[in-house]
Amino acid sequence: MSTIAPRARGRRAALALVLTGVCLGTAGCSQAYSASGRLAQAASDASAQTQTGALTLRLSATHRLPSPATDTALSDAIDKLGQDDSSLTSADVSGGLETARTRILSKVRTGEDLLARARHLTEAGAGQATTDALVRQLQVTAKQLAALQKQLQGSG
Amino acid sequence: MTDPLPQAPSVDARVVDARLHLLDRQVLDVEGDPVATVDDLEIADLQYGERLPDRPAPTISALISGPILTTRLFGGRTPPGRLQKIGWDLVADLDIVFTLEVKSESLEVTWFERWLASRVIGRIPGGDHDPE
Amino acid sequence: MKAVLGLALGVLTAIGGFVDIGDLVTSSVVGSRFGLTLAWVIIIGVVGICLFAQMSGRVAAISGRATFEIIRERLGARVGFANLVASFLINLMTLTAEVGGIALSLQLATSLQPTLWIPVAAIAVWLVIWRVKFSILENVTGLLGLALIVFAVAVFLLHPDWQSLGGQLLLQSPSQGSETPATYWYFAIALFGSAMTPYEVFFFSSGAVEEHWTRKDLGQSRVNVLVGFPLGALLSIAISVTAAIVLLPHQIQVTSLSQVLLPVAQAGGTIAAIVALLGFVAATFGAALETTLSSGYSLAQYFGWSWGKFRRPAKAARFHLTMIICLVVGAGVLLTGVDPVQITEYSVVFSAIALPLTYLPILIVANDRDYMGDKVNGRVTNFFGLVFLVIIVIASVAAIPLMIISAAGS
Amino acid sequence: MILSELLQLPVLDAVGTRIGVVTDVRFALDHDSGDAHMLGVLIGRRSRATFLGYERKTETAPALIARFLRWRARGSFLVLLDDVRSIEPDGVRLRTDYRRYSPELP
Repeated sequence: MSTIAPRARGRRAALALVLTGVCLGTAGCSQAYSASGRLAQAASDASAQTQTGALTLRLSATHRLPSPATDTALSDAIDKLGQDDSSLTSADVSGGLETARTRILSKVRTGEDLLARARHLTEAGAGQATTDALVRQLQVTAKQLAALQKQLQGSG
Repeated sequence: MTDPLPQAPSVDARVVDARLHLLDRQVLDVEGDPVATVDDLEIADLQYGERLPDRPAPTISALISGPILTTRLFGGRTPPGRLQKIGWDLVADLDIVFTLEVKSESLEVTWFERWLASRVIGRIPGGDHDPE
Repeated sequence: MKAVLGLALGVLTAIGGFVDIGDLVTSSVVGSRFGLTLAWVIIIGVVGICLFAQMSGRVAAISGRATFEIIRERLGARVGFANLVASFLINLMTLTAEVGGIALSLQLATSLQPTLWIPVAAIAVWLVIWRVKFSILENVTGLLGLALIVFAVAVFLLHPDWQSLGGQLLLQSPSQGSETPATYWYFAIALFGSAMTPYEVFFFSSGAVEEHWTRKDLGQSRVNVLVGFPLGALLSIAISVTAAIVLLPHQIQVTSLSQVLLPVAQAGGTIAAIVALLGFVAATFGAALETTLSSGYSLAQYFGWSWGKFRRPAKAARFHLTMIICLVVGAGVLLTGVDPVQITEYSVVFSAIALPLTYLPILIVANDRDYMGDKVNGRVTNFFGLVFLVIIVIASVAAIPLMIISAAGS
Repeated sequence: MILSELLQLPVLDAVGTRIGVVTDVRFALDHDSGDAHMLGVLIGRRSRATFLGYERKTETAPALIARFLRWRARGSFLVLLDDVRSIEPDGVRLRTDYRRYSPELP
């Protein structure tokens, strides 16, 4: 037994329907759900993870971050890059975006390699020069990813 | 605005509205331990059919708790045999909670609590000790 | 010393409720993406939670009724039940996230996989609830949680550009801002929801009953609220600021707990990082205790069961069984490999949806002379209570649409 | 009979016109015996409007909520038990000359 009168129930259902419609409509137009939006998202996320790696490595080299935390931060970044990698690989994109996808993916993979090296370095304890070089490479990759993201947003 | 309605004839007693003051209120036992929530009330001398003016007014005969709550939430009827009642005569005091004049353990509504306490929770080490 | 320890309930509620895993991450995410342009939400949120926590504490002290009893008494069995289902699920999500948060914090401290820590964390939470007295629980976690003050210290050690930070407070967005309005408002609601999470009032009011507060303790209740929650807000803002100073310029959008730690390490080195880690563990552990207890409190109070840590477990059997089941479910969910950080991000938004049904009954009962005698709300409290109710309703209505439009803030 | 069977029943006047639903049942608690005698039924236009009881108490704060809820519960009234002719599973019937009283609690 419900105390809601049928008419009120009908009105509620209609309202819910309209609301859902509005939400889906705006979502459809929203960049967050478009193919280029998703690519841009992956690029910006990968850029952030690569920067995180650079920062972590720098802090670790100057003995500011305890080694378990360094290890965790690097492996978190590697995991997240791995997620970007697989989402990019499986992304269903049409012709124009295919090149963008390939370029982002290649940078993501560069980032993954660099982070894996970073993790190795922190475990083995490398010299200042090697670390600095790696930090710079990570930063360069991050900037390239950020630039790719900007391009996508500009075009999309 | 219509004319304000007249006040009802006053009675020499405390006046309460069942839904506002009694339903969904906490019931405590004589020691202040929670027993149940008032999920419904049983009213004696109130039947379907004509009401003869000279019959005595119906009275609340029991607080009902337990399975009846499902009926209130989702509708349907609870079979009379499954009503878990606490007799109105056990109520010692009523303010914003009901206080009973008996211990929680003596009531049917707490059977599951007692069963759990003796069979499960009481058997886990430390379950029967005060926290330290 | 007694006066200091008397603050413990407020401090624990605030450390565990205001600065839990959800807030550690959300504050940091927001700082790293929006700078300080959303700090005003934290400030509004803290005023709101102070107002309603104070009311619920006063109701508990005067009438002995904890929040969920009131919710049922005022909203009735049905609407109360709808609120129970919503609150309970949100609470379970948050509990899961907090246990995961303990595991993530311990991973940062040891680099051992979180999957190893999850059962340890869940069992430790249960043991504390099972055996440890309420007052010890609140004092220890509250005091250890104060370690998070290191974030406030870090802000100064980082020598920020105060002028630019001040400008961000006045909504001048930092240069890297490429965020859409929908995302901005989505995070505003997430921050608001995380500041006003319902379990904080469930816990605070039930804690007041656990500690047998009476009319005499009203002053203490007020001080507890006015010290505890603003402290929580301060820490939350400090976390945001550190992220805004260190992470925002690199465009590092926070997605994991390890990133929250980096600014502190940059500011204060290893020692600061270790202190912060201690704070992470204490805050998530405190929040795990709070949410676990709240799951028991809300269910027991709705159904009228015997509850409370001041009773031996066998005298509150259903209450304890509920908490055990919740911990088992939470740990089980975590072991499937879900990311606790993601759970918190959803749970704070869902909390925003459930807010009105929790705070309306508190406001109404705080005005009811049957419950409160002469200690009913004053005009000023009622005015602000109403203002916040309006804000709460708006946030609650806007939460889901914004979540969809902004793709959950991505 | 149990209370929830009575609550929300439609209320009809002597000629069968629907005048509202039972929103609550009023009892008098005897000071000495503690017995709760039924006094009458509260009748309103909607069943859900009155659970907070603002129209029955003198509570007026917070003013906006009180005013809104009173407005929602407008037109509710009390009918004494003696004016109830019969209670049927499908509704409560009142006597021809039933009187409406203010729902306010004494």
